[in-house]
Amino acid sequence: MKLVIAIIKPFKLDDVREALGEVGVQGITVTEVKGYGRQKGHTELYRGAEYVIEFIPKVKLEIATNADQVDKVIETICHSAGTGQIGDGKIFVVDLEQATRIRTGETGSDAL
Amino acid sequence: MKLVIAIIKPFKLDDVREALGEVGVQGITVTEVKGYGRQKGHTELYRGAEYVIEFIPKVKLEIATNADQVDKVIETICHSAGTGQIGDGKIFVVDLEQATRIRTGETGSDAL
Amino acid sequence: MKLVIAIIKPFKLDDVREALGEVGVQGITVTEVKGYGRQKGHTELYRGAEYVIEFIPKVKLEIATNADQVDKVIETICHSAGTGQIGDGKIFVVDLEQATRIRTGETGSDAL
Amino acid sequence: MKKPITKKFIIAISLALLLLPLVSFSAEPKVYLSAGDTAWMLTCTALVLFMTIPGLALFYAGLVRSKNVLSVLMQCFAITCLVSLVWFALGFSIALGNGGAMNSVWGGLANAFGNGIDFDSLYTVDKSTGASIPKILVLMFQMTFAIITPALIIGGFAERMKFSSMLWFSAAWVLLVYAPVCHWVWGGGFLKDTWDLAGGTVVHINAGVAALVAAIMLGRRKGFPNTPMPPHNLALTVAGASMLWVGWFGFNAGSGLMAGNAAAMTMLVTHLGASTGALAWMFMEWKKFGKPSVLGIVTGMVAGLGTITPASGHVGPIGAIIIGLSAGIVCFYATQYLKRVLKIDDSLDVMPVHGVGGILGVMLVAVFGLTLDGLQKGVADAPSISTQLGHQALAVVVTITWCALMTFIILKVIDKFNGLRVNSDDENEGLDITQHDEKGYNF
Amino acid sequence: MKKPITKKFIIAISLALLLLPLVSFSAEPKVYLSAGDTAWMLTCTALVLFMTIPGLALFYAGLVRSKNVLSVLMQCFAITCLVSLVWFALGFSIALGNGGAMNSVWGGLANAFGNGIDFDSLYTVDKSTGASIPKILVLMFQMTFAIITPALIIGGFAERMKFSSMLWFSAAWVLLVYAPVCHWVWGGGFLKDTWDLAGGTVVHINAGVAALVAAIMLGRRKGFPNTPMPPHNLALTVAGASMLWVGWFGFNAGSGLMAGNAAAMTMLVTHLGASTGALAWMFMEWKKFGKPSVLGIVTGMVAGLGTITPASGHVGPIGAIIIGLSAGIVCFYATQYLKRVLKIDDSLDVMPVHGVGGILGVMLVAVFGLTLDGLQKGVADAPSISTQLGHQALAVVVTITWCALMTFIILKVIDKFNGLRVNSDDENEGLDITQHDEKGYNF
Amino acid sequence: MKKPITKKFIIAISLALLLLPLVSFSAEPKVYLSAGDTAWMLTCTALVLFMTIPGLALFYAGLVRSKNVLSVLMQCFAITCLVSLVWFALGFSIALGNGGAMNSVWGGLANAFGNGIDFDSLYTVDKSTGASIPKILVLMFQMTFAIITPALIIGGFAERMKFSSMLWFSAAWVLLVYAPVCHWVWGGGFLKDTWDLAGGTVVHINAGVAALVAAIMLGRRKGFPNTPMPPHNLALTVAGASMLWVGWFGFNAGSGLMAGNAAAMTMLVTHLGASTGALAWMFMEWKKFGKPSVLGIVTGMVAGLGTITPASGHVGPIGAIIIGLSAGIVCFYATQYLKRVLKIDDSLDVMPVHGVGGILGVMLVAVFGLTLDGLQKGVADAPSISTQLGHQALAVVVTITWCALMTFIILKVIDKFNGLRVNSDDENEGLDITQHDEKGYNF
Ligand SMILES: Nc1ncnc2c1ncn2[C@@H]1O[C@H](COP(=O)(O)OP(=O)(O)O)[C@@H](O)[C@H]1O
Ligand SMILES: Nc1ncnc2c1ncn2[C@@H]1O[C@H](COP(=O)(O)OP(=O)(O)O)[C@@H](O)[C@H]1O
Ligand SMILES: Nc1ncnc2c1ncn2[C@@H]1O[C@H](COP(=O)(O)OP(=O)(O)O)[C@@H](O)[C@H]1O
Repeated sequence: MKLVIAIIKPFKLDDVREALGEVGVQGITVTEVKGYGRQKGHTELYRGAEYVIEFIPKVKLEIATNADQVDKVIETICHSAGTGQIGDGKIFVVDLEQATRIRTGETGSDAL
Repeated sequence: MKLVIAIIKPFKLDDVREALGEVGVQGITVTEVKGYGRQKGHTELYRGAEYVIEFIPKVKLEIATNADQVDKVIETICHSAGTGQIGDGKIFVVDLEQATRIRTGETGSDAL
Repeated sequence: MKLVIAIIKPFKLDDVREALGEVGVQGITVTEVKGYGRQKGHTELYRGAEYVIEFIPKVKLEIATNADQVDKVIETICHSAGTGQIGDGKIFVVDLEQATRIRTGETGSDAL
Repeated sequence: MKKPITKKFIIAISLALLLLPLVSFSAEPKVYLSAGDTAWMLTCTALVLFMTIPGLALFYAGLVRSKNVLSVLMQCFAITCLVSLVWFALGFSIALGNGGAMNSVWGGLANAFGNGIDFDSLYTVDKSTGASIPKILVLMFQMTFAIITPALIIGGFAERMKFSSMLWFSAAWVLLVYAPVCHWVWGGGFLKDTWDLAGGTVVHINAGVAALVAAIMLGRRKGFPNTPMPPHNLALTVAGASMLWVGWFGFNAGSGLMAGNAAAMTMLVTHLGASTGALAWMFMEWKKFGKPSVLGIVTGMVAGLGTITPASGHVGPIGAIIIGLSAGIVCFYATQYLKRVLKIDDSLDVMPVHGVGGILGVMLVAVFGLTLDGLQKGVADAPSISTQLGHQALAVVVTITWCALMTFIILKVIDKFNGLRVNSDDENEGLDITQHDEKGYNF
Repeated sequence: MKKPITKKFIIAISLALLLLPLVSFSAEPKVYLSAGDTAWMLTCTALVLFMTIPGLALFYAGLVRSKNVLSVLMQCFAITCLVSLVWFALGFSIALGNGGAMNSVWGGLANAFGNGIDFDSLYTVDKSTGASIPKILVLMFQMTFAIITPALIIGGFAERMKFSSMLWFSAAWVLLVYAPVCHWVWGGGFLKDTWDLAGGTVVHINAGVAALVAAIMLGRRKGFPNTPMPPHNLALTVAGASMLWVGWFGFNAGSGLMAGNAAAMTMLVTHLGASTGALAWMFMEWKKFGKPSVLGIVTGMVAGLGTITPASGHVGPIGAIIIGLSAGIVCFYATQYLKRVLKIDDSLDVMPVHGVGGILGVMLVAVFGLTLDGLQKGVADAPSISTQLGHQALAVVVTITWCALMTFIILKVIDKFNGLRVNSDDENEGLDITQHDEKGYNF
Repeated sequence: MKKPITKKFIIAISLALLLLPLVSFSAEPKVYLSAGDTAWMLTCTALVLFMTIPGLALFYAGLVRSKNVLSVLMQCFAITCLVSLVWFALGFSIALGNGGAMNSVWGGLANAFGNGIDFDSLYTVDKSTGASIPKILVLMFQMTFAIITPALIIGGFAERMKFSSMLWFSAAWVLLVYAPVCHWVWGGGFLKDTWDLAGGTVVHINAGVAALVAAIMLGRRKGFPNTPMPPHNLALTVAGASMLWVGWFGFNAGSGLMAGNAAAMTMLVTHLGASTGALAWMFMEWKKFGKPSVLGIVTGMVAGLGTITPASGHVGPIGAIIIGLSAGIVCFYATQYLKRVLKIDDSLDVMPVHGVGGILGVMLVAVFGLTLDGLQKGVADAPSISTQLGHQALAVVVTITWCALMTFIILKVIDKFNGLRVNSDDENEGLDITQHDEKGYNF
């Protein structure tokens, strides 16, 4: 199993969730994060005090999935989250050694 | 070392923290997340506009622990976080290659 | 590639970001988290009801980086986030199998 | 020989003198500044300003998404400032000046920039006693009405209009729509037979229709109606709604310009209308959707208030309760209809709540103002219900027509030279950052 | 032969006439509508409504957990609407009507639905001058008192009561507890010798006792007292507390129904009581717990206001300061005791703050109202302290007993047919979602 | 022999009597309590309290970081309580008592603790008619001014001052700075020729200078000016700003102590000053930085209000618009200058907004109060502009000097025995937790 971690633009969340659902992903965990990267943050101005906001609101998805699904998941995210503009985000994959469903105690793929 | 990632129901947080403390876990990092899964979200109604909220508030725990403690940690979480109802959450385990305590520079198990 | 996960004190965020930038880190994802550990939380008092707040506000950084950069990154974080006081936080490293840039589809180091 | 004056004669004169201060002459009574009435009207002016800022500003701000919270607050605030100047400069004169030969159409420009209103000018509020208030105060009090009306409209185009266009629109609309309608109904114009104490036509129908036209012309927000756009902070909304209720006492009970029995009765019927409207909407939701909501109850309250507003000078308490009840039910259905059937994105429901409520109230006052212990002052020459219904219907039709037409024209013109809507990326990002370089919250 | 009238005689009569407008007859003076007093009472009505919404609503809303913020706002709002109708329909008549033979017990139903109150009816507030205000305004002003009292009670059962049961309870309680006690103390009933200007018994003891009974009957919130349940938004609480303070000027200084010296003195002593109560609580915390808290200072303020309320028509400034001081200290200890020793979950501390404060104030007014420059109007036939203490104690005992008993009965009955408490899962999830299908915040 | 009285004589007398109630004697008119004026002043007292809590408290609270939100609310609240007692005890007497031989310097202690003010004491507000209000009410109304002034100052040292030192400072400052300056300008002291209706010197210059001195003495916040310290909740700030605006009607239009033409004109010019100041600042930002901000518009509003405050008793509407315009522009530049050039951390910009605005207004009133339809009451013996400018400049210089000097001394003394600033770790952690053991938000 793999854990796919995707960082995307917040307003793309609904599209991505829907697209993933269509390729069979049944569970996602979502976190609001702030991203620092190539995309420049906006400027905020308060009574003439000028702040460059370096962190941009992003949304992080974590998806535990079977190894053979990873490519499809990545592709789906790329499609549904992309705008072609800087700051669209990243997808990271790490190896997932174990998974357990708390309610039933099931483990492995059954737990996803 | 392993990194145990658990997604649980928010109101179970205190119970889980306490139970983990009893089995010797000394550190936890907690994140508020939103989960999408089998558990159906509630409906919100605003002036007749009906929204099915697909994301449910959850809490994510990250616990770095020695490999030999992992099973006990998983079991403890299952016990203390379970209500037997859908949406109780998941436990994921990934391999942890290194750990460092910032204050002292200690590494490995000593850093946990 | 590695995924470096650092948990630090919130008011150190700007220093760490700047220091990491100086050693060539170009992307960071930041999450607000609550930490439970050796550092004791403060007490809150509301009309005589006394609550010990066990969770302390922390900030979690996730940095995807090439394997050969990991040590420098860890060292930089240790330096810039350290106050020498309890609660300075931890740095965890997990193996990163894949990385993809959503915008371009680039993978591996190119995606970082 | 002079006849000695008898004691009887003296006593008669004395008695007459004794009674003098107590009776009123058939001649005009002496005009005097009534400190009591002035005190109440100063208070009412503060109350009605309080309705827009912070009342309406918070009410609306809570309803939008957090990325647009400041844009709504900013719009309410900027309108307050801009319309104050516009009203002082021209609006008041057009609306409430004496237009001479043209008075049935507009008030002219004789009172522009406060011209002709001296420090000492009085406005007599009670002809029978001569009780008066400063004329400047009438200008100020009415200014707060001119402020809240365009502020209500922003609910129609929330979360997508360019700030600069919103400013142009508000200024032009106050002069070309608000002021004329105000003159026709309240300034002695051709709709002066309308019963409309505090602005069913002038304020609520006007705002509702303008919001509807603007919502259609600007188009729906991106994602409407599929993407959920829940209110981001209902605590603000309830706070704002509560302030609207309190301020509305000044709005309605101040519209008689006196602190007397009429003000008290107006306050009572206003309050009963609000309460009943709120409960009616709440129970409708409970029955139709299974649960009563806080947004529902406050919306019903606004509907109740908007509906009782034109009627609050004529109906009695039982009439007010019936009006409140019908407001809660009718505006509830109107909101469903606009959103679910017509799928028009009048984002904060200005038309179904204020517009429909205003129409309802303007019509019902003719019925309940003449029955059920209405006609509060026991007017001797009361019109028949059907005559009055005719006056009312005319005012409704004229207001809707003029407002729709002029709003359309004003928006078309602004669209030509400035554009109405922010671009799609800015709408995604939110107006706070893109229009104002600020963020609402940094917790 | 008729005696010619002398110049002297004429001058005498003339002088008499001259003085006429200035002196008052021993006979009843002519009753007239005082615009000044009316202006103030219209304002006070707005101020007291402002106390409940948004004042109390925000004050309470900030104190609960964020999953219940809307439930509290909703309860305050729905009570406002519902009680307004209940009061107009029956409450006013029971409380302030003339019950004829039964007047020592209740006011009867003669004034139900505003019956017998005409548009022109006046209520004379100053017998010596005839100054009067509209009778409708008395009904309206008193309505705002009937609204805030059940709204205070919700603090006792916050975060766990079913919304529908809360509605039943509030309506029944206003009719069966509030209205009768109001009649006994203010309506000429058998407690009419009580000194209680603005509601130590009628409002504060009543609310405190009812909240305590409800808290015990519903049981503690899940997790109390082990799980921390910190206020979720103290900014709202401070905003609400501030509005309560401002609105309280209307509550107390309006209770004399006139804009005169008494109103000014009442405002001053009210303000001093609030200030001293707040500081007293703050310094108690500072001494006992090491730090002064914002929740502490605002709670002390409410305690000070609740305590000065019954006394604010009789005491002078120094008495007010002592009362405020004792309020801060006594209510502070009462809160600790209820929470830490008795472990009763009167969730927002209604009994220790309002109930205990009310009792304290009702007793202390007898002392300081007759000493330390109290007895503001220099009443000639002042009672002895002990006599007055007797009247006051009687009112306290009667109010506590009646309120506790009837609250118990009402809740028992509602429990039978509707249940009082939401189920355990719903309590976990929060009342906002489970009772109202809404969420407070979507940042 | 007595001459019989003729009918003519009788009629003459009768006519004289008839006219009596209508003409005023050349002798002093009878003093009477004016319910209307009293009603307005009771309302204004509530309005000005409303300015500080919740108005200013929310305005400031929104501007700081969320870890300090409660500290700001707490400071405003505690100042309200503490200064109320200090004012009642000593401040009022020093400021507005009759200091006899020393009256040009201070008011003495004869009225300390309300001494010499009876329940029935009246203060005549209109010499020509004898209209009066309760003297207690003057004390209460002025108390609210004494409260808001030190509350304004906390903006200078926000996010870093020790709470205990803040309390000491506020109490001492009210007695040693506020009360004397108040006496000099309003209490018949040596600056009594100053035109300053509602406190350009007494309130705004005083607060601005004290904040500046405190900001310099305490030093900058950690990280200033490099670390961004954006406002944490601008919705609170806009809500507070709006309440300030509404409350300011009581502040300015109450300062004439009457509900008459002057109050109405003052309200109008106040409102126009606010509107113009807000728009001016907004357009400055738009031009200089590319976008208009909500914080900008509300800051301009406060600048406009602070600037029109001293002038609002003398200027006409056109003067008010010019004053508002200059306020928006001058205070905008002053803020930039202090922050960007001098890099002084007057954290919430008290000096550039209130201080500079106050100076501007105090000077400009001499110009526009005597031109452009100023001199509202058409005073016959109007001074020349240059004479009046002299009076005004003197008042400005004296206020700045005295305030700077005394603020410095008070802070030095407190620093010696208690320290002024929290330690660095506490500043990092935030004042809410470290000073008050509380957290603002638990969403
Ligand atoms: N090396 C990295 N490690 C962790 N997160 C990263 C890294 N680089 C970028 N990110 C995340 O991805 C987001 C998008 O990256 P950015 O460089 O702005 O644009 P792009 O995705 O187009 O390359 C960032 O805001 C950040 O949250
Ligand atoms: N494949 C997955 N990857 C990541 N998180 C998941 C996945 N499946 C479920 N989750 C998380 O676990 C939570 C509970 O899952 P759900 O399917 O609702 O119930 P259950 O735990 O009973 O199977 C979800 O809300 C989501 O946060
Ligand atoms: N075993 C662990 N797993 C995950 N996070 C941990 C663990 N131990 C500590 N942490 C995180 O690190 C933070 C700091 O740890 P703490 O024990 O307080 O101090 P120190 O870093 O000085 O050892 C904690 O608040 C928590 O967020």
